Amino acid sequence: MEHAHHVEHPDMYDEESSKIGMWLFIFTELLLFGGLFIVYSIYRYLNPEAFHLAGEELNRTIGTINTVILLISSMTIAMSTTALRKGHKKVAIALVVVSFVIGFAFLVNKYFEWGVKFSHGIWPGSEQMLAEMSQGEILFFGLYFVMTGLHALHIIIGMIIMLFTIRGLAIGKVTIKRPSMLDNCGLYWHLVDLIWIFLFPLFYLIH
Amino acid sequence: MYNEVNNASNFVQGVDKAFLITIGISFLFLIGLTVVMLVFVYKYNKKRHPKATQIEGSTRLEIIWTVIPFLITMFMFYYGWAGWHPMHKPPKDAMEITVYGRMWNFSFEYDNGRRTDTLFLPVNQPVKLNLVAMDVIHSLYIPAFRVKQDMVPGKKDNFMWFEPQREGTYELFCAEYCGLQHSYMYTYVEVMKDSAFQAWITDTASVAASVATVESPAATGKRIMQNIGCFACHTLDGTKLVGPSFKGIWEETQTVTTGKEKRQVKIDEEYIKRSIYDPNADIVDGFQKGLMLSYEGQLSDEDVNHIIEYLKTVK
Amino acid sequence: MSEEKHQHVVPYRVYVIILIALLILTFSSVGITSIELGEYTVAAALIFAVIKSFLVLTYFMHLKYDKLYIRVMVGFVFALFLVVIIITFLDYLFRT
Amino acid sequence: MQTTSAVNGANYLTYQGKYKGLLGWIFSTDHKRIGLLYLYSIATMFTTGVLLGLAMKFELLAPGKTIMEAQTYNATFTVHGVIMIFMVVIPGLPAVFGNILMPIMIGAKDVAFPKLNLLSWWLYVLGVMLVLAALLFGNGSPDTGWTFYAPYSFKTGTNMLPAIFGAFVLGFSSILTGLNFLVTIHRLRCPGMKWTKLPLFVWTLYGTAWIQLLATPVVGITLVLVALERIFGVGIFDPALGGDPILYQHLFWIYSHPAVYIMILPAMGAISEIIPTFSQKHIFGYKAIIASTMAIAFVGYLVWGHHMYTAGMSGPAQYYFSLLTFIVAIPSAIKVFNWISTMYKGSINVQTPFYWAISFIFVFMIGGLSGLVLGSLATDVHVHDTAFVVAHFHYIVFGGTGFAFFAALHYWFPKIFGRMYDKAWANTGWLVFFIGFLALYTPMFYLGLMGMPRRYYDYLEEFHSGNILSTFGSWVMVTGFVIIIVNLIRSARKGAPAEANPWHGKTLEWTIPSPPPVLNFETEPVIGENDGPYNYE
Ligand code: HEA
Ligand code: HEA
Ligand code: HEC
Ligand code: CUA
Ligand SMILES: [Cu+2]
Repeated sequence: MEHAHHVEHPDMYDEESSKIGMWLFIFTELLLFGGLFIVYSIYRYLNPEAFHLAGEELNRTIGTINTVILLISSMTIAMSTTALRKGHKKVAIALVVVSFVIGFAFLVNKYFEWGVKFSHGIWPGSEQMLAEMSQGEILFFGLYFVMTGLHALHIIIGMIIMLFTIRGLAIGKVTIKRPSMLDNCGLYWHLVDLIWIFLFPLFYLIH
Repeated sequence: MYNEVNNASNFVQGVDKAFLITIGISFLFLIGLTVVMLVFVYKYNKKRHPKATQIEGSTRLEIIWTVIPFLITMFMFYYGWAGWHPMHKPPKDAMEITVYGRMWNFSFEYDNGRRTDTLFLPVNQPVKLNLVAMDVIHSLYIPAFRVKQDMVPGKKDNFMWFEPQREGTYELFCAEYCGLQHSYMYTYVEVMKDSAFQAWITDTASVAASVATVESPAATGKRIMQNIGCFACHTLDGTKLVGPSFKGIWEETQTVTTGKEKRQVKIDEEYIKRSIYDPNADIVDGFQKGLMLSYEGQLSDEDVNHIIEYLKTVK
Repeated sequence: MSEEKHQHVVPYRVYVIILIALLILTFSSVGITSIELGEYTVAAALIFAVIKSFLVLTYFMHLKYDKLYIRVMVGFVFALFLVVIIITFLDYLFRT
Repeated sequence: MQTTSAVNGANYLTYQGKYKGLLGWIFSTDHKRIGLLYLYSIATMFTTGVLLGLAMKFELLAPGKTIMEAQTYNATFTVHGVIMIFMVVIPGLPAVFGNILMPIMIGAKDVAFPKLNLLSWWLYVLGVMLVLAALLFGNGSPDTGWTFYAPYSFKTGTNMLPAIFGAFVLGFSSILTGLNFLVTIHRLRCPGMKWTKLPLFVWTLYGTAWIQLLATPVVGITLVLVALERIFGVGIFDPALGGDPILYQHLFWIYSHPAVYIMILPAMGAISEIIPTFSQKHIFGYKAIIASTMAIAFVGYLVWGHHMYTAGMSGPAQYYFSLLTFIVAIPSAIKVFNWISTMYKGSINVQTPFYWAISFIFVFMIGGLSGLVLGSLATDVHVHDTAFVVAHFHYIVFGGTGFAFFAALHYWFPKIFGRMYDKAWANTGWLVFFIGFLALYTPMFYLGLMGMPRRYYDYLEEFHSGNILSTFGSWVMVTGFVIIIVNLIRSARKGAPAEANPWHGKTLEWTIPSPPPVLNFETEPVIGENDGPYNYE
């Protein structure tokens, strides 16, 4: 397929096109979460007490740890774009790998965090929630699972993109002349970070 | 507009004025612009006007036709607002009636506990309808009065008000789509003289009592079921609607899901009672949970006994 | 197009500095929300989040080095979202 | 065979790539071929939707049961709405004419991301399949109306999930098309093609693409929430668990109001091309039209609440939404004034596309002006959720976007297929169609004012006469439709070869052969200081 299209269409690679393409995609992602932020803020406004109470059930420490490691991974992936431009291909690959590993650690943390909730009988639609919680708390946990779940899904997508980027770097498809894939992988990962920057205070900090 | 009656309620004038203004101006624009367009098409046709004169635009015109429509629309906005504004300020002395909307009927409850499925009102007396939706969103719409308000489940302070100003019978529709029988969810408003209304509302007890003594329990059961709307979901002839048919229901064995497990039950008095007061406890195979709502508080034990008597006779 | 490419190689140092700033902000926001501020907790936490996201956008996401029109677009999208939230609240704030 | 061009000795229709036959189409990344793929798939869905519409009109011919049960009717209008909105008019003009013509109009070889473009079409097909799966399998087709209002949408026992995911995938396809167009317009304009020299159709696509990009994700997440509600019962819109059904409506309309401008903007763009060409005159107020396009795109994002006047919003929200609704009507008015002024002192060549264009203006005015009645608070309370609304949106969605679609089809047909259609039949088809249209939808305004609610399977006797006329109109209209379609299909295969520039247009697509060569231009065009899309002499 690749070959035929080069005949049909000359190489249309353009760094700036790729970049704004990625930004535009990020906009849609922001608004996707934006919808959830609207829901969250409305329900928080309508049920201040319940959100306060429910928020205390979440573990701040795990939240903070996850914030810290996500920030670090954001830095490493940003650095790898610099490394590529300086011509240090191996460093660039290593930095993406580090970011990948940190992303994985984030997921592991999340897994344990959710696991604890499940073992307390808290999951969407669980009988215990319906029996013991006020409506506001049910909403809080509903949103908690949906928003952090969707965020975790984005982490996974980000990690898949990283895998492709590592491959691209390794086989020389992503080079100093064609860095867009790495740049875009970075942009996407920062988006994931950006969203977490808001999720963290909204769920873990505001009591 | 709904032209037979032009003063059926206190809002008709405000709303109709807004209609007249908006539609009137619209017609002027529509006809004016269409005529101008057709004249141009005729006059500047290639045959009559072989060479076009190039004109790229005119800032002055652009400003004119931005500002004028702006003013016109603000004028329309004002009348729309003026006709609508009073709808949200019920007077203190309004008579309060609670309206229950459920799939797929309305019922109206008066101060003294009287319930009906037709809305009876005294003329020239402001009424405030407190709207309660039991399952999904419905919307109470009385075209002749120009009023409509959605009945949203769980919403606090959901109300509408108006003052009927003319005796007569008017249609009342459910305007928000609410499922299978949405188009049959309508009833009537009966506006009557104050004296007639007073007589009607205080007469409750006697009417009920006389019916009860004359009818057999089974017939009473059927009447209750018709009034409260069971047949919106259940048939008597074996066809499946939203709920299972009542045909041959008595002492039949039914597969139901209780909690998570399936079991067989024989339909007896207790089961029917539970089906009415706590319908989601046992879900009949092949039917959806959450559609039938509890009638606790709406049907007394006695009513339910009548219903059971009736169901025994449905063969 | 190829000339514009290799212009801004951001030194590693910048990223490290930004990370440190972000971490400090994170811990401060954790700290400040543990104190009882009542009403202002939400505001405080959100202000920290906004500053942090600003840093991520400008440095990690390179907006500082990008063309003006890209920055305008990003600003526009955030502004639009803010307006949408405000309008939605227009309904809820005045519900009785 | 077809008129050939210099590149590879073949035009885009006959070009042989790596794949042959059908595969050469469904794996092609050529924007023109993708555009045609969209044309064929949209036409198929459109025909399905039309048949459902006819079935509904048949049912409404008389009170009581005519041809179907209530449940079938409810499923019919739901599927009709979902097909028409998500599969026909939202992709409609951008995906078909935008794809085929926009790159040519800006002097580019293709869109910025050709493979992504193909992916969009595949996603469109996938979305269609999912929705169709909801109809064919499971416990019956969805019966919620295209608005999927909570809480009914998670109470109903029908097969909602595939439909919801289908709508989600269709939204994703739409986002990717928008993204592609934005990048293309930003980056691939040929030398000298400044923003102020872009054809207006391209400008409207630009505005539309922004809405697609920024509004669609909101409905995406809303639909996901409904799906999660159905699967897990998370409680977010369920009043029994504290959720607020009105919030669902906010989120739904945050997308779906801007979506109506996704439908109409490219239609307005096509009209803005056709009128100058057939008047052989510079468009009147080029910059004003651009400004109004962007104003519609932007303000249109902020008025969603006018669908909820009776839902129980607070007072200030209602004033605000009504006020802004009136304001968003003004840019549309500006466009109408400019179109009509373009005809002034022109040299008008009345051909089929021009008939469609002026009838577009006429029905668009009726649709738009009835929108004002709906935007006004007092009057909307009376006509909300009645046949009046149904009349409004058929006039403007179908009369607007549909008529513009036909105008565009007849305008660019010779370019796309390299053949000319039979003009006499085309005009006859238009006339029959137009008369049928008026007879079909005008009575609905009256029925709505009389108080007939929408989505009613059955109605009271007093609404009978209006419905008879309307049903009758639907038959006339379908006759017109058949004439038009048969004529076009025949001509695409057997019509006389078309010239490169049959209408004497000035935009770039008329400078290349019909049908266009594979890479559009032999040499990259350059726009001089004095050239312009509407510089007629
Ligand atoms: C292509 C799609 C499209 C477009 C362009 C529009 C355009 C407009 N719409 Fe419409 N609308 C729909 C599609 C569309 N609509 C659909 C699908 C629904 C129903 C959804 C559902 O519930 O299922 C709907 C419903 C709808 C409602 C909700 C009704 C209800 O449910 O109660 C309202 C209320 O304000 C409204 C208003 C408007 C207005 C003011 C415009 C304006 O943009 C119109 C502007 C145009 C003009 C004004 C005409 C041209 C100008 C002149 C002739 C000059 C003179 C003008 C002036 C002096 C101002 N529309
Ligand atoms: C584009 C949008 C579109 C189109 C074209 C149509 C076309 C038709 N519609 Fe409808 N309709 C909707 C969008 C549309 N509709 C929506 C969104 C709803 C609301 C659903 C809901 O309530 O949830 C609705 C609801 C609706 C109802 C109301 C149901 C109710 O409330 O009870 C009815 C009633 O009769 C109806 C009838 C018809 C008929 C008879 C046709 C047609 O069959 C008329 C005949 C048409 C033609 C003969 C051809 C026209 C050709 C073109 C426009 C372009 C062709 C393009 C190509 C070939 C590629 N439609
Ligand atoms: C909105 C629709 C609806 C209405 C109104 C309704 N029901 Fe039902 N009903 C159902 C559904 C759905 C079921 C099956 C699911 C279940 O068991 O809860 C059912 C089940 C039942 C059953 C058990 C039937 C069996 O075969 O096991 C009885 C008895 C019953 N309903 C009685 C009534 C009575 C009496 C009324 C009126 C007072 C009524 N229903 C009103 C929807 C409805
Ligand atoms: Cu109740 Cu429609
Ligand atoms: Cu709208």
